[in-house]
Amino acid sequence: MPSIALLAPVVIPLATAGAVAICGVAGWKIDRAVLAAGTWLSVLALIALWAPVRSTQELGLGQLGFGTPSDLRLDAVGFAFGLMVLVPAAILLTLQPRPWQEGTVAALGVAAAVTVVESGGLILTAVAGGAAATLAIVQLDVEDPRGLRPPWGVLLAAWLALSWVGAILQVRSGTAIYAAVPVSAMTVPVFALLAVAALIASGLYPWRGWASHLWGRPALRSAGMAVATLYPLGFYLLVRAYEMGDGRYPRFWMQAALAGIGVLVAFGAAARAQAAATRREYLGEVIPGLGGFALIGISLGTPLGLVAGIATLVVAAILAGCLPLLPDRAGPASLMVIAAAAGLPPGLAFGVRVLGLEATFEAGSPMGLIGIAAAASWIVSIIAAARAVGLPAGRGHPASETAPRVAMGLAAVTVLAGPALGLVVSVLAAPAQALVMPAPAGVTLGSVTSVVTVSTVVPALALFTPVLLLAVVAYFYGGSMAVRTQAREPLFVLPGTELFARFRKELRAATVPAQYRSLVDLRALEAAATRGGPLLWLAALVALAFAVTR
Amino acid sequence: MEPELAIALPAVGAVITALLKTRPRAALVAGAVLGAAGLAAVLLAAPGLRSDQLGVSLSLSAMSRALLLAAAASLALIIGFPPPRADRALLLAWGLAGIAGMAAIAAAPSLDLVILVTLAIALLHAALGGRRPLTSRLRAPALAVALLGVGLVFARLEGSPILARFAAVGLVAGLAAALGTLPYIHEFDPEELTATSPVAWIAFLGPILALAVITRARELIPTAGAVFAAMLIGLGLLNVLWGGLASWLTEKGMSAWHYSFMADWGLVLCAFGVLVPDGEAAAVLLLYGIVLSRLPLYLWSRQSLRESIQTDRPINLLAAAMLAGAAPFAGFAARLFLLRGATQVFWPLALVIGIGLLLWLPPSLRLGRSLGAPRGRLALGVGIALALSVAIGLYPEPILSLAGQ
Amino acid sequence: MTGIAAFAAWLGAAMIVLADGRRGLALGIGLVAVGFAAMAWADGVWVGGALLLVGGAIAVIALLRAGHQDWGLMPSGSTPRLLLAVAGGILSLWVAASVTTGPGASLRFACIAVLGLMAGRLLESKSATPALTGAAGLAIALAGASELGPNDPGFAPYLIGAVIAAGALLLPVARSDGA
Amino acid sequence: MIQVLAQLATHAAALLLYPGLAMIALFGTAAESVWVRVSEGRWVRPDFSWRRPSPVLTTVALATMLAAVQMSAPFNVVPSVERNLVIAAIGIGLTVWVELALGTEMFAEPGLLLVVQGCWLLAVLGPAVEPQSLRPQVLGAVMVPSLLPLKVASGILYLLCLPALLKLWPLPAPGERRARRRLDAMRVLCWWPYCGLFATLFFPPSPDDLLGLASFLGVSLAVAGFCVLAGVYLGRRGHDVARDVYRRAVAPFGGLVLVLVAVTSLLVH
Repeated sequence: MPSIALLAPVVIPLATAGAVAICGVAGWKIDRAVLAAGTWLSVLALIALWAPVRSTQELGLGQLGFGTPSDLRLDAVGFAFGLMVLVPAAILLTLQPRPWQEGTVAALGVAAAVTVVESGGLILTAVAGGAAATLAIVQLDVEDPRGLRPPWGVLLAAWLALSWVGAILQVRSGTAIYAAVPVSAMTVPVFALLAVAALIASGLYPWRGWASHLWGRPALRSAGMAVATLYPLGFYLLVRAYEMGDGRYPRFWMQAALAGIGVLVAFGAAARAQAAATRREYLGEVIPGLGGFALIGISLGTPLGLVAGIATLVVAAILAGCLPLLPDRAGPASLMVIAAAAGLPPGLAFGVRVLGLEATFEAGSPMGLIGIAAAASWIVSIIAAARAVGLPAGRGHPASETAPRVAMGLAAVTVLAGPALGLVVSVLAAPAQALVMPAPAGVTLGSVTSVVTVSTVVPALALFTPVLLLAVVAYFYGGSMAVRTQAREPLFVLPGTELFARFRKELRAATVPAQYRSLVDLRALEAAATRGGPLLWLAALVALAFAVTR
Repeated sequence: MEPELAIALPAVGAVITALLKTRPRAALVAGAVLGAAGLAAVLLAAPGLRSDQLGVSLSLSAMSRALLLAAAASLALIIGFPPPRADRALLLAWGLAGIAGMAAIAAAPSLDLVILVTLAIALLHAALGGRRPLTSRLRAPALAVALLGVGLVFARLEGSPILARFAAVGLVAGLAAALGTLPYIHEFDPEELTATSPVAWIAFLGPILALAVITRARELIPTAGAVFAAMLIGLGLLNVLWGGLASWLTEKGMSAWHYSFMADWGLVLCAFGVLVPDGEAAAVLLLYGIVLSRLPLYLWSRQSLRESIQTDRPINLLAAAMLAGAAPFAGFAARLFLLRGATQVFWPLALVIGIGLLLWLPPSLRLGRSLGAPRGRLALGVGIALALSVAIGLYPEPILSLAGQ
Repeated sequence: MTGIAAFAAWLGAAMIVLADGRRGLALGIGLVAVGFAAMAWADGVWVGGALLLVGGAIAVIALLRAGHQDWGLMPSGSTPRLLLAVAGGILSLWVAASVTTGPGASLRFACIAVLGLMAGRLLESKSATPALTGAAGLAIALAGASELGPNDPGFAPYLIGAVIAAGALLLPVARSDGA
Repeated sequence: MIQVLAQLATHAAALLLYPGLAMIALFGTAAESVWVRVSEGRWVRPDFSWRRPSPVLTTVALATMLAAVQMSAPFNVVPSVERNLVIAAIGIGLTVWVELALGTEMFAEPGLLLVVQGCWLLAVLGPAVEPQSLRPQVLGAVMVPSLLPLKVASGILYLLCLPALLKLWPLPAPGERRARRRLDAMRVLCWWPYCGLFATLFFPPSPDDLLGLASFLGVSLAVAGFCVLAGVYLGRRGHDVARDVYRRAVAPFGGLVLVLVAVTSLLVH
């Protein structure tokens, strides 16, 4: 296939956006069909580009003007992350009706996010990521200007920081192309800046980040799209960092620190989930919880950890397409989604978490300690899931934007795919890992039926299939469960939570004491600056003259 | 011959358009034709090639050419998609006069002539009338001329090295006074016509004047180059901070726009202060942003500001993103170059600038909303401005090569 | 000779600073023009000097032909202006004679003094005529300053300076109705 | 393909028969009967009448089966390399909380129970940090002097946690309304995984012969016996004492084990 075809996954959503805008302006009510067709076509294009060759393809875009030649690149990492972005986005754009303006912005956002994962260098990634973030904010504000949304400044800061990383790399090594950056240029400060950008871009904080805040909005159209298109991007940067660092981060302690943050993110999400007042609130913590586990895996610096991290993101992507479609009411759909999200055996979420935990122990101490903490977090998330089954549904988002059957189907796929863990790993995760972190010669991560780790083999197909069949039979013929929907007390409250909340409240309510207000009275300053006239001008001149004589 | 024509044709166009104001259609056609001819002269002018047809050797640098084209494009955008209740013929006459003045500044062979032309423009601009008295309209630009003149004189004096530093002070302060940035903010009357208000200096004439002064000043005072750059960066950061905060928190919407121009200029001054090619590239893109994006949006938002209309449509938010310098708009590419330039010079400066950039967002949202709900031609105009900015943001190479970067 | 011309230029600038009446301003701008023209001639720039003289003369005529004719020299409360004129002169003399070296001290003195005093005049003017006269003075001083450069500036600065000086006082200063 | 089918059959047999469901039921019924006899002072005949299992019970059964096949019990047909401690730990761990779906009133002191489970998790996974292996029999076989203190401390912690995790402690659950205790189906499913995992992790793996089987069962039964005795002891001392024991003794001991894990990994490196 000609290399120009690499533009297809980006150009198709762009064209879709244009078509949707035309439909909207012309008043034709086919914009949803156009959106669906466009995004699914983009998914097909991505698969059609990758599947036949399954090796890196590049398209040079020449000098765009950013200092070095820019190019698009489709490799295993781009393919995996491209699917993570495109598939949930396509599901949501297909099933959720939205005004044409929102649809247009959403399609543009998808195009920007795909450009992020297809770009061959940091600079283009930063530009496209900034665009994706901006378009997500626009989409959220158009849907509901008063709804909760990620702070624009924070998101922009992430991509600005990344562009600074690109700039530093260009200055130091003459290039910011992932495959060409010399290892020596990936110093501790540069990597630290990149890591901070990645964490902020995906909102990976121990406290409540934007990915869970968004679930508090009255409608979940734009929230779902924002999570689907933005959340994987931070992880993408961390994976690419391995490519730039020749398979490792500059220092081991940085891996440990990132893994530690991952545990805090996972535990924070689990702790908030077990204290959730409604099921909607619980579901809001599902993606951050999985994000924490993915961060742990990716940070470990071992092939298994990286594979586990990417596979965890695949699960998160499926759920990102599923959760916004789930109606806020009890029933089999929500039960299935909760089961899939909690990582009950033998679901895919269970398998990827097992791999992630195993990777922490095999990465060597002190990572094992992180593994113990991660296991504890998992248990807490299971508690949260069990508790959430009987929680009140919470604020119902419009029924028109829900699709219970599809949500249940996607959750069922997540559970039924447990035995296919090996397949997911060998098709999506392992090739990406092999690209950025070559495993030692002769070491393989197994086949489509099982995953080989350093100390064990996880026989996904052989072990999980019987369990799955038994589960299907047992649940089908089993008795019913009488769940009383009721408000439930949290099992525990994190120490310091109230103190932190009070501190934030006081900080927000803080005002300058009356006697000092005159010092920061902007109106007075404005008046002085604009009407100061000759005296101020003369003073400024004298000050400048004085300054240059120092 | 091209530089002479680049000055003369828009000037004649301005005069004819003004004379034909009783017949607006004819005035527009005449102005458009002569303006286009002047534009063609600018396009055809070979960068740096001197022309001595009138006994004065005139030449246009690549960067001046690029900025003149941007100014012409901005004028075309405004005339093509005029703000509500605007007199297009009058706008065109003033715009062409401005372009003629800018071409004269750009083509002038020495800083002496640049300053004298600036004084002439200041007098003519003050004579246009407006709501403010002539003395207040003339005060800041005339001070700028005097300061630039004193700076120039000091730059040519022989003696103590401190003289070069004082020359740098005069030139930087004069430039700030001409633009109307902090600490030399021009008196601003929100109700005044844009062409007669300080916005004409900060958004239309300013870019070419700044370019002329800065490029010549570097040649004039090579020994005080570091001091000159440091002052530009210092004043730049001051304006970034002030412009961001003031345009966010000020009560009047029009003033918010005025301050937002200052914030943009703060970045431009920083970019010129960073003495590396990336800094100049950033400056070009930022100046394009001022002339091609911020100025038209300001003009289009004036009516809704008068009617205090605030809307949250996608077009408002996209305009806000463009004004904030978010990707994929030109501002982001400019910030990228600026960060790279600052990293080459002194990396903490990049950190300070990066943090300063985040100050843009709240005021930009405010300004974007103040655009109201543009309809018809106006909406098309805003769309074109957005598209231009996206095109430059994603593919700045043509602009940069046009500017000789 | 150049010393006297420079002194005349400063005296003219001081007159512009100290006077509010048209006659006083006319005398001031006339002296400035004569001073710089004389210095230009002393440097052999005959055309340039003549242009400055013509520009100054037109400015003087424009001032004397229209408006209420009076001297208006040193009206009440003009002590600061007097101080400015004197201090400006002394400071310029110090810079031109002591701080700087090389030939053309008179021109240096005249340029710095007139530019400084005209800037002061423009900053504190309350009415149009003195401000425009100050601008005319600026134009003449800037044109004269071009001679300080290492290269021959040609006639262009003098021509433009003269045109500005002549045109400034011919500008309509009526206030528009705004919009 | 045939190899895959053979693997499926092997694992299915292990899950359903030995050391899976059948063994779980056998061992669990015996242990639970003894516990009811000792705590109630009378034998209670198990009720074998068929009832459709509730989803909660099904979930627990599946989890315990999955955990059971990870143990290094003699004659376990699952290849030793395919056994995984994480699967066992999480499988057993979730059995404690499945009932939460029905309501919080099923739990006495859920917060304290979570702390105890955290300690248990530490006891299970702590010894795996240094060997960097999650093969249960490998951990059981570790006899390196530098790792023994941690192994012993973890074993003790494991045992101390069991009465609480098996809910043998006397803390009354708000929703518990039964006057007389009968066999608890959920607990029946948990005895074998808990006891067998202890035998797997803290004793050297037994060979695949009758003697080995006897020794593995012996250790497991001994653990069950300890749990029964501890439950009875705590029941006699009352719930305040039980609460104090877990708050003031077990939790701090867990902290000590955590320190041991960290120190051991530091010292060995």
